[in-house]
Amino acid sequence: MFEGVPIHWFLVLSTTMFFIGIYGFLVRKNLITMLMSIELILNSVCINFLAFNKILFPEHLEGMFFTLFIIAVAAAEASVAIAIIINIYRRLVNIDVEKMNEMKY
Amino acid sequence: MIDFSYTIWILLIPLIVFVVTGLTGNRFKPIVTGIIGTTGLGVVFLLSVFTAYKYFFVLDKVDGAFQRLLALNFTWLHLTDKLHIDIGVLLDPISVMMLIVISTVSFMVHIYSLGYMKGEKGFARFFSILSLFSFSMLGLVIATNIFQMYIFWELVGVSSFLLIGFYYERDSAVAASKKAFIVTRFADLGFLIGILVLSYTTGTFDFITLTGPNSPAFTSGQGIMFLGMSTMTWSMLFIFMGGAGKSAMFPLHIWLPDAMEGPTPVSALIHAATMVVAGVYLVARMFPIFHHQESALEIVAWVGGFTSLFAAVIACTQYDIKRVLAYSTMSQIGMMMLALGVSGYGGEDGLGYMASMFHLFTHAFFKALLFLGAGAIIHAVHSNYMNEMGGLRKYLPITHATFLIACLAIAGIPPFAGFFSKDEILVAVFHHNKILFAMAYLVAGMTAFYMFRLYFNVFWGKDQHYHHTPHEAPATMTIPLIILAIGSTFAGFIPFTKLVTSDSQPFETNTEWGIAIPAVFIALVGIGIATMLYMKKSETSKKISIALGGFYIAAFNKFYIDQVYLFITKKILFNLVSRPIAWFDRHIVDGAMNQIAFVTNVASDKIKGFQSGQLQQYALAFVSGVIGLALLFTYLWTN
Amino acid sequence: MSFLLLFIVIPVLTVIGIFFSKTHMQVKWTAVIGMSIQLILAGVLIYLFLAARAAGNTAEILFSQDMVWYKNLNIHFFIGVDGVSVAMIGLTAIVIFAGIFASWDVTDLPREFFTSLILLAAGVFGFFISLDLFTLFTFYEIAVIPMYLLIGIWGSGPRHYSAMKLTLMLMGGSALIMLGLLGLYFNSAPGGGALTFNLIEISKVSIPMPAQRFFFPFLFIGFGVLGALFPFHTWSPDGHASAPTAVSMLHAGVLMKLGGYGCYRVAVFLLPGAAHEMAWIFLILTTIGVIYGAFGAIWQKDLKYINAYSSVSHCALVLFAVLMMNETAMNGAILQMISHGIMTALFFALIGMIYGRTHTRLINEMGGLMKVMPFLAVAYVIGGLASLGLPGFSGFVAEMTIFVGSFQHNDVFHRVCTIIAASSIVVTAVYILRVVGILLMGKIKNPEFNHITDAKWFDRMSVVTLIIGITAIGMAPLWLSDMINNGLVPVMQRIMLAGPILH
Amino acid sequence: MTTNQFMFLLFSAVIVIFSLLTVTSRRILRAATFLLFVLVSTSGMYFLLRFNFLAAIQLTLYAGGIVVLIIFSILLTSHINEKLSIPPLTKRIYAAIAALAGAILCIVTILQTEFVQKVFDPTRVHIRTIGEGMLSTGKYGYALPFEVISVLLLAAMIGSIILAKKRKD
Repeated sequence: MFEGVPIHWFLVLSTTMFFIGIYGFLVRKNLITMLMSIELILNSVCINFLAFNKILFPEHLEGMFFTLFIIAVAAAEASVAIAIIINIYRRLVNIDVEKMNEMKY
Repeated sequence: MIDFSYTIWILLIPLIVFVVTGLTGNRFKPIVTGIIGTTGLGVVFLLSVFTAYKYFFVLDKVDGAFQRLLALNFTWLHLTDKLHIDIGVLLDPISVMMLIVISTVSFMVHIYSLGYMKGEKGFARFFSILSLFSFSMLGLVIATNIFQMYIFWELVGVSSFLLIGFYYERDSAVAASKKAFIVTRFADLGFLIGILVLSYTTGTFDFITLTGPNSPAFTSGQGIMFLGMSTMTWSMLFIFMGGAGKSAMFPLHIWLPDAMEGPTPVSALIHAATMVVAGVYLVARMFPIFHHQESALEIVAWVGGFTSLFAAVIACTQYDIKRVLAYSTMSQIGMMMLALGVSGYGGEDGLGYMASMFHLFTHAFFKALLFLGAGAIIHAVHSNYMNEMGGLRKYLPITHATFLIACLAIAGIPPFAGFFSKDEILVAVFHHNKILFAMAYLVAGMTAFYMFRLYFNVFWGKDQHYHHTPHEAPATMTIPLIILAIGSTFAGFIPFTKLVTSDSQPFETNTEWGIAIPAVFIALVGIGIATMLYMKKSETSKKISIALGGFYIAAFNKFYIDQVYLFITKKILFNLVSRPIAWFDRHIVDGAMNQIAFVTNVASDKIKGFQSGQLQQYALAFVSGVIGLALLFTYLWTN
Repeated sequence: MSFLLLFIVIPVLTVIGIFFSKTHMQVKWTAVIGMSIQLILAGVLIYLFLAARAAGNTAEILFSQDMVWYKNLNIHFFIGVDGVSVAMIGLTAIVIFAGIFASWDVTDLPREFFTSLILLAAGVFGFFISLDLFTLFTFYEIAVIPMYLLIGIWGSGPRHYSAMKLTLMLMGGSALIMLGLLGLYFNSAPGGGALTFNLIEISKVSIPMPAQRFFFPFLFIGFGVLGALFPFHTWSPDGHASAPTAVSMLHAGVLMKLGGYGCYRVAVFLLPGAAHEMAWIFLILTTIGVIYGAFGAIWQKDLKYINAYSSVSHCALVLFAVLMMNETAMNGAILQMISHGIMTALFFALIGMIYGRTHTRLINEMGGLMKVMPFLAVAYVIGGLASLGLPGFSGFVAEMTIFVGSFQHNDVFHRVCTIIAASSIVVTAVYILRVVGILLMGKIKNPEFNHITDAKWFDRMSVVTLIIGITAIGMAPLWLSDMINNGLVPVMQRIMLAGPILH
Repeated sequence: MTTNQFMFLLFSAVIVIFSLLTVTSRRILRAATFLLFVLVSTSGMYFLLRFNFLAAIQLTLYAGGIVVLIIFSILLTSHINEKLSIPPLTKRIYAAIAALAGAILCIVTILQTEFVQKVFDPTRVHIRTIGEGMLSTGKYGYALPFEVISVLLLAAMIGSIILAKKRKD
């Protein structure tokens, strides 16, 4: 318990954020906005990890390190994703995810 | 004990000739093939005569009866513990007699063919198949067991098929050969079933066991099986079906007239003298068993009698000389069957059996002679139709003389061969059944009538307009005619009762003049009517045929039996069985398979829409799946 | 090392040789040399087998070799032969030898063609020598798969459709077989102990009846699909019609025999109890098949279809005889497989050669071929006569053995089936003669056919090999029949133990 | 209401509201800006939890780095005045149902669960501890992931350069 804020609050918040991200990922057509939704999802997970770490297992720093790595991976992912998006834009002159269905049957 | 094992060469020589000539084919000059074939058959002829001499006159009798001995026997195929197919040589009076008949006629036909077939394209092929036929026919008569007989029976059928279809470019010949093979094949199915039943019941194929005095066929399978007849009766009937097919008995006779499409020597050899009597020979071979199954034997008699009359009626109306002869053959074979059917077993009771064999023997000579004579006529005028002939006696003196002898022989005028054998048959039938006797008596008269109708139409009357003057055939053709004419004249004096009898015991008979004289009388009546109607071309015959009306037309059209068969095969078997099956296969069975494939295809077509390439749809499915699983494992499926 | 391994090694070496060959001729000659060695080996095997038997070696399986393949599941590479397998190996060697010559004029991708063909043969050889169910199934698949390529690439007509249909149906059969084999495996030690795929071992245990009843239909239908069991035969007409000559030969001649052999060796031999119980169902199907195939053939116009339906009829007779389950009928079944194998290979070879010359397979468009190609025509007539069961050719021996064997059953049902099946010989005669009459006899319908040439040396090679096979068996069947019987005796003893006594 | 509670609620309100705006805004540049607010509030959360170092990293890396990267790419690929089209209704409904269902499921589960909460440790994590943790190979040491991440970053760098490079052809 941390001064009146139980862990449930954090978890509910992160869940809400997570599913907002999911919603965004499902409805947005623009690849960059989808990328942004993914950032939301990642952040919600980070909050989760940190809250667990601080409130349930304060002896070690596992949650923190994981968050750290997540941020690193997110950075890598964002840079690669944007490189891909730009590449796609060069080829198709738009970045609408619905137009990218080369992989269908 | 005399060693008869050399008799296997009677079989092997024609086989070797067949293989050699068949493989070398056209590499030799045709005539070389012909000479090889003829020489081979000549040797076979000599061997047969030698065997007959040794068998009948040198070999000791046992208890006054001729022995039945296995000259050679080896196993060809094991079937079950008890049943095995052997190939070997069985010598007994009828097989030795048949050896003589076949080798003589075959040899004569070979010589004749050297002249008749000269210049034909398939000369080598012809002689090659002729050797195959001789091999098969000889193998058939010396068979030691019923399965060997069946084997050679089939081979005989196929050589007949090949020879009928010799002029393979002629559609009618092809059709006739097909018909002959399929009809006899159908009959052979009966034969096969008969063999299966017989062999299962008795546990053997072997003739000596089957027809010996302690035959298992007399004891087993006597219980009622089906339609009030015993197993053994049924098996005999099935076997008789095979015989009836080969011997052109009604209603399996339809192939024989058409078989005349083959070259004339073939008709003489196969479709007059040898192969078609195989059925008679078969019944004679199995006679002790038939004798134990009276109802089967009765059927044999009636089928024989009816065919005989039926064919004689048709023969009176035909114009194609070979067809007349073909129906005449049917009629005579019917007589032989009839004689077997009315015969008893042993001693004088076996008169019918003896008469049948006797008639078979004499018939071979005069019928072969008739066919070969017809061949000489056709050779001279290039036509088969008697209304395109006339006055030929001036041009073909030898043919004319020999033909006349044959006609007299078949009509049963003494002292020619036919008189003696036919008389015995009539006696045997008279003592058995009066209705059958009346039929046989009528047939005797009709035989004389139609033969002389043929004779007068061809050799007397006015000359027709021939393309070129008819001339006598070459010596290769006339010599066989003369030899056979001698046979037809004197064969009747052979004492058959001493040689070939049902139980191999010689017995004595006297000519029953009470039957012989009326028989000769009715033959003379027949000849008389023919003389009146046909010696000079007159309109009377036409008037009579018109007066007979529908009956004449029906007889002229062979009582429409062919049409019935055509209906059954073409309409029913082809259109109502085969065609629906082909349709069923393509559309139902195969259709079902295709439908399965089609359904799979359609289903996959529908399902593949799920893989749309739309990332967000995948994601939606993924999320829903995760939620679903989470729901499942956290709330619904918790234990 | 067992002598038998050579039967697999030689085809593999041949394939390697073909891989390194440069020209068409080299490819063909490599194939010919490889398959000639195979044919000689088959001859040597028959000789060695008969010699061993004559020397009093009464072991059930000769030349056996057992190697562990995968220990955890007790899978072995177990090979060996008895009289039946030796006969089947002889058949395969003859047909593949003739097949190589029959495909002499394949010009598209010959290397790949011969590779697939010989792989197929290797699979078949392996199938006949293996005695471990797993090995058996492996070789079965090796034999079936190249078929798709062979038909799909080198076929004619609607070849993709046919290849797909054939492969899918056979794979369906394979799936059933695999289920059946697994069923056998898991029931192979009912009293506890190690499970095994060993065919001989399994035959010695008695599998519980419920399991037998359950798995018998899988195995019988599975192998039956390949053996053209009645409602599952439809791959055969299309497949054969589209396949190139040598493939039709091998397929109808040998591959379909895998079905019959499997039914005998696996289904009936290992599950005799269920076989006795359920035989009647399949007997009805096969009896229908015999007649149905024959009647179906009458109405066809394409030579290959005619022969395919005739194969359906003849192969149904094989299964028919297997189901009769007595020594004579079984012997007949094996003889019929061999006889039909050679005969139908001959037919397909001839059809291929005729098609290569006339460019049509519709009998109505041909006629009078006897005149322009006497060799092929005579060979066709010989094949036809053999097919309709003329004495002197192998078909007669086989059919008669089957009919006599089937007739040893004393009840009405079996008798009626036998008589119906026997009547097929008449129908067979009808369609054979119809083809011979239309195709070879009569007048030449198309003037272009006047310039057709007769068989070339390689055609003759192929045809003569097969005709020698047919006549050799037909003239002197005793040694073959006795050799087969020799293999059948122990098999039949076990089958008899499981069922009602039949004599 | 304690300060902590207040701060928490404030940050959560910002996070939720701007998250929603991020995923619904039709102007893409605005969406990016809203994302920036969300990220900044998240770092506030980190501060609240006494992870100062992380919060700093969040601010510099996320807010400073990634968002800028995103904005650049937006400027490269879209017109400044372009409005995104409204997604089809069915799509929105399905997505909303999935998201709501998931959210409800999770939240219900969370609320039903009793956590064993420890006494709050208000000390900040010392940078030294973090450094030691990163380089330690013992238990609770993260040398290996650290190395892996460094390689990953290098790979991502090279990869994105190669991907984004203009092809010559």
